[in-house]
Amino acid sequence: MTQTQPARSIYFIKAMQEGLRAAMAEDDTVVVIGEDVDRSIIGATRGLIGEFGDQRVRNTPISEATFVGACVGASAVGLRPVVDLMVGSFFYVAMDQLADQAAKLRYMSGGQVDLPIVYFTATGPSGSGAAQHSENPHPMLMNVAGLKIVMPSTPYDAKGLMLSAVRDPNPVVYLQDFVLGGTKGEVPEHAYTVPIGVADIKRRGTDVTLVAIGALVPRALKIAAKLEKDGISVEVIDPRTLVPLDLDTIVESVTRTGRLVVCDNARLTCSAASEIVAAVVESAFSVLKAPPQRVAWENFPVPFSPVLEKRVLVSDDDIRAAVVKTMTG
Amino acid sequence: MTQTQPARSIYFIKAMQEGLRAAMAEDDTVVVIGEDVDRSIIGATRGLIGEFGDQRVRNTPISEATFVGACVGASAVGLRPVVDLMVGSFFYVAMDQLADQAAKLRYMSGGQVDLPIVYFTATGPSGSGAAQHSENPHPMLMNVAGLKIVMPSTPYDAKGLMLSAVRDPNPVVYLQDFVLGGTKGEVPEHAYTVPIGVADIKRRGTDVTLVAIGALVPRALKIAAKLEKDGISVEVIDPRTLVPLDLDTIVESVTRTGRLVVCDNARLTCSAASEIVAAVVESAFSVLKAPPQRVAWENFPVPFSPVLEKRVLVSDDDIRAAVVKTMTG
Amino acid sequence: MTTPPRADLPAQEQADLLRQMIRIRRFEEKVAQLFKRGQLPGFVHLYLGEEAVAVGVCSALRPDDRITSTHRGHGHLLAKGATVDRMMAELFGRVDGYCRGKGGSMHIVSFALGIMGTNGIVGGGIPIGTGSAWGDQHLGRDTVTVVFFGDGAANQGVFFESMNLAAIWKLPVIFVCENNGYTEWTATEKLTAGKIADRGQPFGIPGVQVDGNNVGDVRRAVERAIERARGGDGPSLIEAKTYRWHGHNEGEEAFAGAYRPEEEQQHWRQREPIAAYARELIASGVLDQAGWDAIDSEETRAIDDAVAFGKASPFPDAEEALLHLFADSTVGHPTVRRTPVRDTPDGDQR
Amino acid sequence: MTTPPRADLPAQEQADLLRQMIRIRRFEEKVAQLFKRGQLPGFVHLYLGEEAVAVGVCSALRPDDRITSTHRGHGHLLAKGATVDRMMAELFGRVDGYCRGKGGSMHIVSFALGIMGTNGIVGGGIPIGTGSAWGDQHLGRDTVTVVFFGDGAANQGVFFESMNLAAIWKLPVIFVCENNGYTEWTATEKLTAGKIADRGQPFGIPGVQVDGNNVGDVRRAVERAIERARGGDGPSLIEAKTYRWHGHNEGEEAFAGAYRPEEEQQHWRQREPIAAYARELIASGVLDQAGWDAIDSEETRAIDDAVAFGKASPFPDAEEALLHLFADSTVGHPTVRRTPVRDTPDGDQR
Ligand SMILES: Cc1ncc(C[n+]2csc(CCOP(=O)(O)OP(=O)(O)O)c2C)c(N)n1
Ligand SMILES: Cc1ncc(C[n+]2csc(CCOP(=O)(O)OP(=O)(O)O)c2C)c(N)n1
Ligand SMILES: [Mg+2]
Ligand SMILES: [Mg+2]
Repeated sequence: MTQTQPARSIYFIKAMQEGLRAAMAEDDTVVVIGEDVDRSIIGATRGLIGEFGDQRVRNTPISEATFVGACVGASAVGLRPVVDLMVGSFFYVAMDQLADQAAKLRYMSGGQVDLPIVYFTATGPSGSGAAQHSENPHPMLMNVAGLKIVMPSTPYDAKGLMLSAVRDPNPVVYLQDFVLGGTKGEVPEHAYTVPIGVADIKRRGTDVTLVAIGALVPRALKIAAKLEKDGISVEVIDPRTLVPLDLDTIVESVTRTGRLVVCDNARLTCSAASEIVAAVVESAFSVLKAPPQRVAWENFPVPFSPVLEKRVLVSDDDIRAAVVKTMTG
Repeated sequence: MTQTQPARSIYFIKAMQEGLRAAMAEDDTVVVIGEDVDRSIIGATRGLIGEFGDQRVRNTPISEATFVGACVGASAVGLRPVVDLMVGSFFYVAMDQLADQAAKLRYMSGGQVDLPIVYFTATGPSGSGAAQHSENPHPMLMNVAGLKIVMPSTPYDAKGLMLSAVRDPNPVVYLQDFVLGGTKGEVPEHAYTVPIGVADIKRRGTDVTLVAIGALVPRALKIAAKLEKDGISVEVIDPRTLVPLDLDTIVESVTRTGRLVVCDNARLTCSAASEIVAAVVESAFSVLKAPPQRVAWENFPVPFSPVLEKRVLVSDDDIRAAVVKTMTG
Repeated sequence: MTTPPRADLPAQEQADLLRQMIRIRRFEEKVAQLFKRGQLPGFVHLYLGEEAVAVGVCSALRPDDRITSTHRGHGHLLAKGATVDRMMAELFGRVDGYCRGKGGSMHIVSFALGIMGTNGIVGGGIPIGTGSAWGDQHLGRDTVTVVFFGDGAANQGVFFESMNLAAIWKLPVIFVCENNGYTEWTATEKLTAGKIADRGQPFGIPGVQVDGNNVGDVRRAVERAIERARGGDGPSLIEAKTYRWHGHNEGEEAFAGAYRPEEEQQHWRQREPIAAYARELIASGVLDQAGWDAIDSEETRAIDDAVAFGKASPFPDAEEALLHLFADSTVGHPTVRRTPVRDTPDGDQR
Repeated sequence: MTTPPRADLPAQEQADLLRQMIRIRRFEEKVAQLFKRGQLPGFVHLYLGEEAVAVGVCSALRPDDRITSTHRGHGHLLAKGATVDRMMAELFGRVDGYCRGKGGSMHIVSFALGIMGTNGIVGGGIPIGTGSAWGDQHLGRDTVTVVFFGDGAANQGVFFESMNLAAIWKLPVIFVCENNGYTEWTATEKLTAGKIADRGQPFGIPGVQVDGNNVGDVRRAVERAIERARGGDGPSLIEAKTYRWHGHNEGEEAFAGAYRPEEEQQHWRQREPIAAYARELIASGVLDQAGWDAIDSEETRAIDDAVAFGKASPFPDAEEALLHLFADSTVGHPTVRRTPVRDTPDGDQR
């Protein structure tokens, strides 16, 4: 990936905000709404109210269904709303307005209208957030046609995908895996975009294709580095966008490696891991040297106690074991 | 499956109702609520109010989130509510109460309480129902841990699974694929159960395992019969229950046939078809003679116009082609 | 009728209210007929008997004002300027329909006409209309949005959430509840506590109950609400009492049984909105019998032409099913048969 | 304080109200301390300053009455009979916690104590409590359910839907809104139109606003509501005005900044609920200073013991993560590592 200088190391959350600020600066119709977006517990919108005022950065009541739906009408008449849902699980409260209204109106109308909306949120496990604050909703949302879904894993992608998401003429769900917020990485100062729908090969390898999503990408890279020492060359792919999914990049990699492991930071059943494995098997079965492996959460809610939470979520050992299994089994 | 006499041929909807009536007769804590359940547009609850009165068959306001959630409290104190959601898409309006409350409360409490609730609905395409009345929500709901999900394909299973669902101590989502409502089949008069979590091999075959869900089961059987003439022996499996999924029966079959096609009456991405293919590949890769095939809807909302609807949904040709592909490709 | 016709309006406009109500009446009668004959795909929910609400409301709006509608939306759309031919083509699922056949009865929209949504989800349009009002306000326009919804939708949480948001942001939105006495097959009062018109009070939103079968009364109430909204004073709530003549959905006879007392139906038939208004126009000299007849036969003929137009319009090409999901081409967006997904200019009517 | 203490109650009971408020106060102070020291996993939202609401409400309930609680629930649960040791064990994620460590601060429940749910979803408990009231009514019990929720939750649609359902079914439910002036970091009036106590009016639900820092006033209002509910007259709405002393969540200083005026905070500190009530008890001779001190030191000691108990309690076995999802054994339920999922009797506390 080519970076234009000057770049400096900043936090993921700061990078999201830089992408958002750039979008707000270039287009007055971009507005940010959500609960307490002025102070912003997670931080992506913190301080923007000072620059852009309380009409473009607006706190909402706790009425998710209504403000998620309001963005459909607002975008249809010319606004570009960016909504902070705060936590991934809160999408459930607004599911009809998201899945039946925002996602479907353009299609149902026969293409009459563009609905440029960004629904972003911090999401996923954060350490004993318990069952109602730890889920990643992307498996559910991937089944809803009409929503683009991005889930960056680096500050660089976080900034570039935010600007792309706000410029996109469609509803885009932008998922910030909770634990990534405080990670740092090289980010150019200037505004730039990372294209929606294009996966990124984060590490080249020859033996196994390891697809990792969100917070699992940096962990996959560490594991790949370790495995290198054991003589296993792992290629790590970050889809970055889950809808539309860049299947070609993944299939091309599997064609070279013949082995596939997909790690999803979500519950196993009907996860992105299931989808990617099924799709690859359909189109690249003949090149597979070993059964593709899924690594995802146990099919349980995320429990509170650290020992229990650890048991349900994906561990580095799970990932490593799955990679090794494709080499040996 | 052994049937006890006397059996007679009745409609699927009537069979559902017989299962429900049996449950209400054996246990007065069973109550039915929903919008217009007294008259019941689809028919599963029609007439029950005459037998059981307006306290046990109760019409609700159009407040899905609230009455779906109210069943959590009601079941925790001793009722066994059976809720008619009417149309599958309406689950979205109540998604938080379903996925965050009903599905999680028992687990979060450390097993303190049983929540015997049945959420049933007619669902899926019915012929130009358009985007907001044609979806099958099971792919989304399968990702939610804590909900059992059944989707019968025959009147016999419809009755037996309804009684099992009402007797089950957990929240059970019971999906009646719209177009099956008017199909007929042999059903014993007496009350009986069909176990939750057990798939049914609807037709024995040796060449290809064809897993079909809901309304696609009778179609798969017709196609299998035709293919027999072309010399392809197709085994048709109806999971009947999607959570917990009886993977063993499917894997055992694939071990015999070496070929797998999964047809889902839902959008492709993150569908039950994706899940089943991925799970089978993980545990039976070595026996596969051909790439497993998924047959599901295009990744689009369901359009209104018949010609467009047909293009998005699964056709018999799609299913046949997929089976043939596993034999030749 | 209790109130005089709108003598304050130009005669032409007074007559036009009649024409629009007749247009809706004849359109819906035709749809009922087509449905019985099995010529229409999907569900239809007819507006027969409620014409005065849509016409009273939409006739007070400017072309750039907006509405969101419901599953029972034909009347709203026609009153907001939709043409009978493209409406009919959509009901037939043809390419000349407003949504090129993708939407059908419950999803007809025309953003060019300010029709922001018709909805298959009860209450689904309430946040959307609240949002278009927010957008217009933010962008400095003085347009207003009318949100149509039924008595049944008044029990959906989004109604209250949207009233609260509209109240604190002083949004130019008018909540118009069509109380036709029934939520599907259940009497409204069995499901709905208190008076719907009062539901805005806790939010400081003025609410009135009007005779929904009196086009003049409806129009007057809406004019007051529009003035308030354009003046920056925020939302209003109007409950229009009316009655639907046909079933909840066409074909309900198959299961619904007799759920509405004969007398009740008679009572409302007598309070029929169109003839009464026409007689008033004649009484006040705006129109004579011949003029009334002329309007009726013109509109009736227009409906027949619309049916011909609709039937003559081709079905969309099957591959159009894979258009219009996203505004741009969706690189790598997987479809089962890997059909390339792209957008056609003609798909975009904007 | 304006109103006299509850001289009508037995002295023991009057003193017990004080004891319970002190218990909550000391418990929450300890939790704040533990959180600062990094000894508690997850989020905590403290009830400091709002003690009189929980105690005024729950002291009027019978053991078989029920409540649903919120993310700020510790006070409600203690007032409904939860013991400090099992509460503390749950906050530590230990096996002796009410939920065996599965729930944590936002999900502590004890069905045996009538605690039907604590919720991480704002407003999530409102339909659940409405439902337990429906269940009890249907099963012929005269128990009531109190639904606790905050001013922010008063803008969630389920609040209105549940009021409507409770009104038409005359459910024995009491909606208690704790208005502490803030929804996270935003002042309530910026987000909330009108007076929350009025929001039941359109449904015919009586609503009253009470001083939430006066345990006697709260208790009186709840007693009236309970009488109404047990008498079969249906729901009531109570808005208790109060104030939280700590941040929305512990640790908010990291980002929230100064969002509450100093004077405002001072004002409410002066209207502190516990000392004022204690002084009244002393004035009315129910208690003397020594008695007050005794209660305080007893409760303080109990909290220290609870911390010791919680820390001594073992973490659950990791495999317990795969228990308690379903009440029965889940044949074929796939888990990633194919670990058999079954339920243990000891898992079932019922
Ligand atoms: C969320 C949701 N729940 C239920 C339905 C099924 N349904 C369609 S119309 C209707 C009744 C609506 O009643 P009302 O709002 O009074 O409108 P009316 O039909 O009387 O015009 C119902 C329950 C739906 N479409 N959406
Ligand atoms: C559906 C949902 N939206 C947002 C949140 C995040 N959140 C947690 S507490 C809270 C504020 C609640 O305010 P209020 O109801 O007044 O209760 P308080 O915290 O003041 O006691 C918010 C927005 C949530 N937990 N659930
Ligand atoms: Mg109605
Ligand atoms: Mg508050």
